[in-house]
Amino acid sequence: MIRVQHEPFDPGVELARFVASRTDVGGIAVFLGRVRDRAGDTPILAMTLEHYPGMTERKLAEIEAEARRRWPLEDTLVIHRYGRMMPGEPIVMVAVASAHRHAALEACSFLIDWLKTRAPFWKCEETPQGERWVEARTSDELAAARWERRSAASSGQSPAQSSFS
Amino acid sequence: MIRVQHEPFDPGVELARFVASRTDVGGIAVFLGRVRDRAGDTPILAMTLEHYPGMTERKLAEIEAEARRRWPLEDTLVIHRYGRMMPGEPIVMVAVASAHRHAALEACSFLIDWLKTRAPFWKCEETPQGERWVEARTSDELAAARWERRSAASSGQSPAQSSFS
Amino acid sequence: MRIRYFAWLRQRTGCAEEEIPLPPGVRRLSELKLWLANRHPRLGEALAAKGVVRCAVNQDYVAEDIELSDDDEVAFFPPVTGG
Amino acid sequence: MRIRYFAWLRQRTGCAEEEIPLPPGVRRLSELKLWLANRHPRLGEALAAKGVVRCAVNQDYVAEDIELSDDDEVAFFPPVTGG
Repeated sequence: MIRVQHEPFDPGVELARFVASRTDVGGIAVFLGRVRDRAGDTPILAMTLEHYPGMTERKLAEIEAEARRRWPLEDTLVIHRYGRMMPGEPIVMVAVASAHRHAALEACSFLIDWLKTRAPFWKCEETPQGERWVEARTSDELAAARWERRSAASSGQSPAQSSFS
Repeated sequence: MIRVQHEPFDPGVELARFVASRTDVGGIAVFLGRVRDRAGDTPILAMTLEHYPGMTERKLAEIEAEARRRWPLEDTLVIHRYGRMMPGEPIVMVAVASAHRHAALEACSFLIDWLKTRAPFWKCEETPQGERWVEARTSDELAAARWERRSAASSGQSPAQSSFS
Repeated sequence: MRIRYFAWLRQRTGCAEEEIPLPPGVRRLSELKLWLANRHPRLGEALAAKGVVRCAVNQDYVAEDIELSDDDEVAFFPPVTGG
Repeated sequence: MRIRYFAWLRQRTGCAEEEIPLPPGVRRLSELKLWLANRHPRLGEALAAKGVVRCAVNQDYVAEDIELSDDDEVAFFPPVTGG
């Protein structure tokens, strides 16, 4: 399930709900991203996430579908907020349920990596010196590129998947 | 923090508490393992986890310390239950907080991999045909071996870490 | 057609979106970019720099110089920074 | 010394633990295993098979044939299956 929303969410409540929805699943992996109170040495007073309504939901749905193609997943949840939020508030939550723990953990990692480089969100930080747009990081691009299918020879497996026996 | 307990725990409550304990942390990764209602074609009616009191806590503390040595982690939580439990009930929860999402996700994966092969727990399944002890799986050994330090040449980085730029 | 700008590109054009007919002589994305660079010089600077501006047509990323039609929605924005 | 058995090894010895003095002639772990194999033949079968039984001395895994003392706690168990 994909949820793009302005309202805050409670990660504990969301996890409890996700867990309760399936009693037959062995492993659940979760990643939760929150607003940090500083970026390097700069205090962050607040963060505003702009997004592209419509395209956001479409891209997140594509990324979720790709994860389900690559791993045997029982259930997935992606919640991403937009608008202004304060340090400590959750921005994004990804939850993945699978019978196989590595599938759950890898899919969780994949979802957050691709979401960070493909879902149209832009962060604007409020600092004591004023507002500034966060710049995209090469490390995020590299992390996302790990999951690119390399060639037909990899026979439908992700690079990381194939390292797991 | 390490908790070895008989009582059930509520993953949502635990996550909420873990999240609340630090407002300065960006990323939180969680893995939750639960009793499945079947193993292959065999229905699982209940599961009993035996453990080695004392050694369990010691090994879990060692594994947690090793994770903190390898990744820049702000906080870690490992909860592992013992005794009899029903399908759908949580067995184990690992939560990791870090400023860096890959550190959080990898450390979470590491903790569950090593815990599965080093913490002295033994699962006994109740099936319609009677009780049976779960056999250790080669795939778990291989998953844990991924995290062995290969040589001095890797200069203190885990194999997976070094692939992340 | 509908043109949309996000994040700091929106601040350079001074508008979040504009409705315009497909301009005369503009059939491809590259031609639209030139036309928009002329209309919004500070957007033009960004478009001229390599790898600074991403483009989506009808809410899908487009890297190629595709042909446009009058009912397309074309969006310009910096590399995304969500998550 | 204290000897402990877990999981299905406990079912083979019929006891979870036993207190015994370090048996005469037993100084090393390998010697203790032989002595226990004699005392609990069904444990002996498992100890004789390769890779079936793990051993911990004073709550740390031990793979080598270390020397034992009378106040050691020695545990035998199958490969772990928690998590």
